[in-house]
Amino acid sequence: MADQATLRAGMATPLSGQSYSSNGITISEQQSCDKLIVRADFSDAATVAALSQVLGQTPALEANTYSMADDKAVYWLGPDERLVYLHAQTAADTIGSVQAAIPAGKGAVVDVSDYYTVIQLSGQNARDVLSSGTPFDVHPRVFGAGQCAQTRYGSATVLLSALDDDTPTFNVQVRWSFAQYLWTYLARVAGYC
Amino acid sequence: MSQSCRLDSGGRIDRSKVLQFTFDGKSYTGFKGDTLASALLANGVKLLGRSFKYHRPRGLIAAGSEEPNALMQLENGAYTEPNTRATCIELYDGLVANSQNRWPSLGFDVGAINSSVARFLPAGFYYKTFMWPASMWMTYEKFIRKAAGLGVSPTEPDPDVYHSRYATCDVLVIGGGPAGLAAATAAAGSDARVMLIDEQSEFGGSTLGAAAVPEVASWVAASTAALAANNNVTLLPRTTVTGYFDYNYLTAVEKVTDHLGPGNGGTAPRQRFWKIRASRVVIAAGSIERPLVFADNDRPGIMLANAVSTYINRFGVLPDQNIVVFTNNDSAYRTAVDAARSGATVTMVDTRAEVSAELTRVLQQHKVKQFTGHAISSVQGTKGVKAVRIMPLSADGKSLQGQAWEINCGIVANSGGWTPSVHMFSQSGGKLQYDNSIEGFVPDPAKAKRINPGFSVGACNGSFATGDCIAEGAQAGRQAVEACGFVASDVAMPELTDALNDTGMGGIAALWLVPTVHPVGEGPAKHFHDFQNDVTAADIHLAAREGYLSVEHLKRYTTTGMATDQGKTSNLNALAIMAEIRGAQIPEVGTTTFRPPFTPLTFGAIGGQESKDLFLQERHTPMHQCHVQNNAVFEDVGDWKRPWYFPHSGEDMHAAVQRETLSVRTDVGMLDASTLGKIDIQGADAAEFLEMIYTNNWKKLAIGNCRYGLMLNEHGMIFDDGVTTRLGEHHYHMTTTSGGAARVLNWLEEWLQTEWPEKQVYCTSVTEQWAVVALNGPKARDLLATLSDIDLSKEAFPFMSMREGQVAGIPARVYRISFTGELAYEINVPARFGRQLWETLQEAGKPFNLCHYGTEAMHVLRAEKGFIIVGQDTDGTVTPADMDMDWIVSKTKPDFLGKRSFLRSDTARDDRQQLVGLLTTDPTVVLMEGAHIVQEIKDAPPMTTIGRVTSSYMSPNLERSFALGMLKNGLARKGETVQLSLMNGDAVEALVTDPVFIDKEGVRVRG
Amino acid sequence: MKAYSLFSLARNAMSYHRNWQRAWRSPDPKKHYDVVIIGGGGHGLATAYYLATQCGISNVAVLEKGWLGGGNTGRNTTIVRSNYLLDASAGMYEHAVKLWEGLSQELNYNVMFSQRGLLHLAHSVHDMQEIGRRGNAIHLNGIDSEFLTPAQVKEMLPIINLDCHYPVMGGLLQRRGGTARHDAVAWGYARGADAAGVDIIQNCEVTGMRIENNQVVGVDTSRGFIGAGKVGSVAAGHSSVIAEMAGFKLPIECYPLQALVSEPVKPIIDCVVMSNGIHVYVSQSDKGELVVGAGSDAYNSYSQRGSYDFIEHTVGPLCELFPLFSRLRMLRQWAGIVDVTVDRSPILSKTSVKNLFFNCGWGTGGFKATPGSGHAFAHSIAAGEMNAIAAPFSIDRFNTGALIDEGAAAAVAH
Amino acid sequence: MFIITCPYCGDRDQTEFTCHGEAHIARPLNTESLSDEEWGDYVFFRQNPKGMHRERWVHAHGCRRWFNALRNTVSDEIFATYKVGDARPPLPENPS
Ligand SMILES: Cc1cc2nc3c(=O)[nH]c(=O)nc-3n(C[C@H](O)[C@H](O)[C@H](O)COP(=O)(O)OP(=O)(O)OC[C@H]3O[C@@H](n4cnc5c(N)ncnc54)[C@H](O)[C@@H]3O)c2cc1C
Ligand SMILES: NC(=O)c1ccc[n+]([C@@H]2O[C@H](COP(=O)([O-])OP(=O)(O)OC[C@H]3O[C@@H](n4cnc5c(N)ncnc54)[C@H](O)[C@@H]3O)[C@@H](O)[C@H]2O)c1
Ligand SMILES: Cc1cc2nc3c(=O)[nH]c(=O)nc-3n(C[C@H](O)[C@H](O)[C@H](O)COP(=O)(O)O)c2cc1C
Ligand SMILES: [Zn+2]
Repeated sequence: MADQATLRAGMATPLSGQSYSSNGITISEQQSCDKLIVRADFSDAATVAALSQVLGQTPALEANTYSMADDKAVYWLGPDERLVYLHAQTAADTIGSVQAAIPAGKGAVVDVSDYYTVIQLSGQNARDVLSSGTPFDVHPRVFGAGQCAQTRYGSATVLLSALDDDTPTFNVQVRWSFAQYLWTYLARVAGYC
Repeated sequence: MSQSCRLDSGGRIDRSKVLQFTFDGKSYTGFKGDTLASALLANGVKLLGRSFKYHRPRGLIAAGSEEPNALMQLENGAYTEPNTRATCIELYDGLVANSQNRWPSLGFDVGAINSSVARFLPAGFYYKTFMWPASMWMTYEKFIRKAAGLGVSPTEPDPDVYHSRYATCDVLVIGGGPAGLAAATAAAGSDARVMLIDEQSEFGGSTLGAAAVPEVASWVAASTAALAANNNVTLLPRTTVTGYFDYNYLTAVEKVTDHLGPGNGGTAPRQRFWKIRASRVVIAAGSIERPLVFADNDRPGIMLANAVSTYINRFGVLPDQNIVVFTNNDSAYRTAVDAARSGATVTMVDTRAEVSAELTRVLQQHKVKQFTGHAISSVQGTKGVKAVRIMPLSADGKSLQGQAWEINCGIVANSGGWTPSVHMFSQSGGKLQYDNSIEGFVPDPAKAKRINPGFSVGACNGSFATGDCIAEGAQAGRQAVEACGFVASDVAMPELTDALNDTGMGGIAALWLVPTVHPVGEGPAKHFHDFQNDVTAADIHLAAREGYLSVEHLKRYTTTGMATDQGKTSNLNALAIMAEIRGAQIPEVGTTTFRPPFTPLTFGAIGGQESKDLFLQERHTPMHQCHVQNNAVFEDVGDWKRPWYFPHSGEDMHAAVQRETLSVRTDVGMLDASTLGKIDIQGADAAEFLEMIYTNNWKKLAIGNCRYGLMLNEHGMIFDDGVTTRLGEHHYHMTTTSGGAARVLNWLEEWLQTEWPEKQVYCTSVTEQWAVVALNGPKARDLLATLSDIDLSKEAFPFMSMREGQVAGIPARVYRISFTGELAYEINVPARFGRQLWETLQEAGKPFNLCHYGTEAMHVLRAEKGFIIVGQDTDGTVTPADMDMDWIVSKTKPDFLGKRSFLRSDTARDDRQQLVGLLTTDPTVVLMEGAHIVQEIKDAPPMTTIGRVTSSYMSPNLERSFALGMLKNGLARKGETVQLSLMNGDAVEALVTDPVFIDKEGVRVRG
Repeated sequence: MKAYSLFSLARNAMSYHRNWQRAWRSPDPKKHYDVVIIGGGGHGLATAYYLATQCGISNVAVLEKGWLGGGNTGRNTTIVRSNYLLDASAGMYEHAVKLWEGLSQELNYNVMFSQRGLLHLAHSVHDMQEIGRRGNAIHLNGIDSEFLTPAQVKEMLPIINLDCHYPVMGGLLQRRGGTARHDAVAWGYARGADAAGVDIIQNCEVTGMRIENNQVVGVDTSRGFIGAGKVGSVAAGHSSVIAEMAGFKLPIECYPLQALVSEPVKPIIDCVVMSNGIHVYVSQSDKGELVVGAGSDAYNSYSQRGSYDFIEHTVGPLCELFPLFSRLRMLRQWAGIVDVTVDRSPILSKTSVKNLFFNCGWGTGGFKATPGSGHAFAHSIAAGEMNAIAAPFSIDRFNTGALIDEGAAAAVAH
Repeated sequence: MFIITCPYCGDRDQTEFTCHGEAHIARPLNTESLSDEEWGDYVFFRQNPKGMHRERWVHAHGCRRWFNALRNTVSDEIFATYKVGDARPPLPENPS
């Protein structure tokens, strides 16, 4: 049986950490982190309090925003849906405590660590390349650091998030199976913008 | 110096940059800043093409994108492009252009014979002929087709690339003339994001072609520079707004490298297609001069007055020394002055009897001879104008009488007035109103579509004086940003003194059809209004006579306005002539519908980068690279690339599939099943929810166990199937077909969110979370045992259950389910380990003769067991009963989706088509999928069909062919022999059997 | 009616085309007609034509709210074929194609029915199964049908890219399929009907339905009340509106369906190409433009505009399949209002109101049926009972479940 | 190309959404006791109005929530979007 080291060595991401750089933009696949989908009644103060406790932050309550504290980020996906990035822990270690924060039967916690990968766009042309492929308006006035949006990029469904306004930096989260498509698209468009 | 018509000075061309080009094989030179049209004109080339139907010689009419005649076949080979307007092609060095629609040459064109028999080819003549004998139509049609069309399509794939992109702005300004520049400048004085778009290579609009007014020229230059320096402003020259769609969504095409010539753009795209969402749109699209409709007004050299001015002022080209200006309004007087100043001998022919003394004085000052109350009665010259005859016009404008004069000239600069470019406003859904003072339609702001807020300003709004254009533009720019919530700052606009500020068109006296001495259509001459489609005033009369009175009928019967220029210069003339015939007002006749695109739009640009490798959103599983290394041939399933089969060297598809199929039943095989849809379902009401969604019972399913389910739509028809496993008290893992994953999730959410929002159920797609390897075959357990810590004994891990543990050291969920009827395990691991799992199994499997198998072998294997594939054996018209799957339909549940539909008389029929097995009498015959079973074989069709083959294969396990099919009343017909009639006329006999061919008792799968 | 012929053309040319007759009159509506047809599209005009010429009922009016042929008849991609899967559809569409084959002569109006062949492409195993099934079904219904290999496809269409992202795996050809000149169909039927005594009344919108004792007695229109013994509604995209006037609903929803044409070029493709897998429908007209069908938007609309992204989704695949089209240009795009039933088959039916008949639901594909539909509907109205060809298309099928599910079964449009 | 106001995410491009037809068609509870006419009416028959239409949309590329919209099918103007279960907004006074 494989030991943990071999196991880790055999781990893969859809883009195997590819990166691209030119023309005022760097595009790179981010190191993967574990992720959880949390479904719960976020209008319920008790639930929010309990989740805040576990997540170390009040999970983003406003649409199109994310919250971030320590090693976790929480993205608003829908009125009763959040996505949690675990930058340090594993989903397996965390899932139980998150579940416990939600009244039994009235929500869900799902490990989606491998469901997505994250591609980062950074550099002075990043915003232009980003706006090229999505009808969503990414102008800093409407899409500054701390904001996120689920939308389309090319034909892919993506979660965009704005990280930094000074050096425009964005994360584009995409499903594993579409990652190669999106990568090719971004790199192509970066050459055209 | 060959540019015989080039003036010694003036114009916006760079005389230091000489460019070579060829037209119809002959070499010429021009300057940077020229268009192909201006360069040809500078060289004295006036004959540029042949018309569509009559092959009449044609030359330039306009200087802008409204040009109907000067259509060129640009470049050769893969770069060739038909029907390009010479007026819109910026000259580049080495440009190659050829004329179109002529044979053998432009000068001598056999097709011109049509012109001499034109009398027999009136509008709609083909509706009246070519009907006898009926069998000859296809032959006639071949000739008609060859004669039609203009340029030729390339015959090689397009070597260029394109970019299509989105953009958002607060204020989009269409048109960079004085109105648009003023609007953009006023808007840019705030924090708003402004886009200014113009199809020309420079901003300035009509002023670029007008005699220089220093105040205007310097303002244009300064404001353009200021806009270019403003970070909030996007300036897009060489960009045409092509479409105006709802909610202020506009499309535009930008020539990025097009104007540099083929292959000169480096890696940059040839064109960029913009999809823009704007809060407010300012339309400042200007206006288009329209010709007068007079006898033989299509001769090369007869041009729009303003175009002649533009060639003089912008390009330094005086097209001829002798120029007649022919007008019914004031604006053409500027052309007379421009031409006279450039040294031409100019004669003014004005249809109006009364003209302001000031205009007459200006003409006298420039030594221009003036005829008022006169009109051109005929034109001499075929391939170019040589002279015109003019005659006095009667007071009512309906006839010519009196003394005729002949005037030698090479150019007739004519103006029938100006038509505001209302294309964009109309495309946005706005309604027009007729303005009698300018004789044209203008936007009715009260009838703009609310969802497309914006402003029309300047000439496209009927305001023709530059000062008015600037004022209107500036005001709209301010209003637009304010409407977006910004504070507009005051931006200074130039003050134009009266002398500088042209007074607009002034004093138009409409004369829609200039008479000749003959009644319309009866003289030797033709009065064209639509040049490109060769439609004449006589055609309008004919259409009216035959009852094609509505403008829409007029358009379609005569094809007026349907050519590549979409009637930019002709539409108003056509409907005004129709109005006269009908004795109606022009607005009563109405306009035809303005539709995108404004000018023809390259298909490649629309597609943008989303072609070739980006055409499809290809989906890959985590093991994709393994399959590539293993030589897989892929099959497209939805967007997924799935291994179809894995040929060994020398194997064809058949051999590979037979080997794979056999090896699964004898040893063990592995399949990448990652594409199966997977949905995590949690919540207190999950079980109850599944009861409604599936036909069978779910409440009693034990934790850790799996169950197969069928989903129906409300019509009672099967639309997906899959295995769902209970993971916990309120927790299920559902699988769906690969192609149906998104549809099923949507279906679940639809019911949950819209019908049963009170239910506590949460669905999350986890398709990509899991990489799945299906291990199938008698040796599956033995192989898996070498890698897993799970107790695989059949007691500890029975069929239709799930266990968690490790496989190859990887945390896994192993489902003991089977789509082949063999002992099987579906190993699910987090996607990051998919490749590792695959490779480990591949190594560990060697002693077990493990093979890779693809979707084709999977299909054979499942069919041997009589397992259906939704979408192949079913088609959306099939109930569970039709599939002999009554066992899966609960008789005890009060309700589930689709249940009620079973009671309908047709669904309840027992002689519906039902699933059966089919064994051909000859075991080597593999029936074609889709072959039909007939009631009775006849010599020839028609034959009554009673069923069909849905799945058909050669089976190495059965050592014969076999098939699944649907047969009317099939369940009752097992054991009967039926006949299939093939397309080639052969009849094949087959035995109707049970659809399960292997291991009917299910021993292997439970083993 | 003065016949059109080569001689009449020559004769009229000599008199400067002064003496051509009106193709149809423009009468004022009478107070009462035996039959009132609502809708002056191809189907309505054909119905009136056959009523007058074959059923002995010439006291007929066709009421058209706008201009003849201005509905879907005037905005479709003109594909004609009869290679439908199901027997009922084959019966209807083949009936139509047989009528098409003599229509120019019958109407003495050249409708340019051009049997240049219609080729369906298959791009996947699933497509191959679909054409396999349909090809066999069509063949056994006695309708011409041939399978082509990719090489044969290439021979018919030298400019096709067989190895594009949607590889061409095969084709199904109906040689008798093709196109016709859409406007001419409306005009030819109008002229023929008019000559047989039918009143064609344009700019006359039906605004209400008069029903007494559950029997229709006439219609209110923008030109006043018009009495009718029987009423046939053939209003395509507006059928639900008419049904509402009569007090019932239809199993129909209306969507925008778009089409576009390129600039004209010299002949480059000869047959009609349809690819359901990627939604490409293209042919080249006799004038030289490529006529391209796009998909229908999935929201109800009467706006005769569609969403822009549908153009993108049509043009992309078009260029993928025919890469050299990439340098050609789109000249015009437009939309129609298509009336779509759940099973993608039309409705020709009696209704719960006596003497009120509906012919609708042709959705994205009824142009090809024009003669057959008009013929079957006319005979059915005259008889008061649906004839054998029309009978399966009864509105009752949505209650009995006897759908004619071309949509689910074949997923083939147009 | 509509801009649709998702009641949860705000204004978004039409291509993020899909439309699912007429809203407020409640699924009958007593399906077995319905006549074929009543059942067929529920499954197949629709208002399809020329004018104001209440219809269902789903924010497919966004929050995946279903909601209702009030739209004029002639002008395509959307007058309101509202959550499932919310009271129906009134018809506009000036619908076109
Ligand atoms: C873009 C597009 C492409 C298509 N492509 C094809 C194709 O390739 N092949 C094919 O076979 N089919 C095709 N179709 C479908 C085909 O066009 C239609 O099915 C067919 O033309 C319908 O004809 P019709 O006579 O029933 O309807 P229409 O031509 O729409 O006629 C109905 C008439 O009723 C009138 N009307 C409506 N309400 C009233 C009222 N209240 N009072 C009076 N009159 C009224 C309308 O103004 C209209 O003129 C296509 C459709 C579209 C939109
Ligand atoms: N005196 C007259 O009779 C008369 C008549 C007409 C115009 N004019 C003069 O013309 C000027 C009118 O100013 P204006 O600003 O209203 O118009 P303009 O003609 O100066 O500018 C309009 C600009 O819009 C561009 N355009 C049009 N449609 C476009 C599209 N779809 N996409 C991209 N670009 C597009 C044109 O290329 C042009 O550059 C004034 O100077 C006026 O005096 C005078
Ligand atoms: C088969 C066919 C061919 C067409 N060819 C042309 C054409 O060559 N030029 C053109 O301008 N429009 C063409 N059209 C489109 C019509 O101009 C018009 O857009 C269409 O009939 C819809 O009407 P509307 O745009 O007035 O609403 C064609 C339409 C059809 C159905
Ligand atoms: Zn949303």
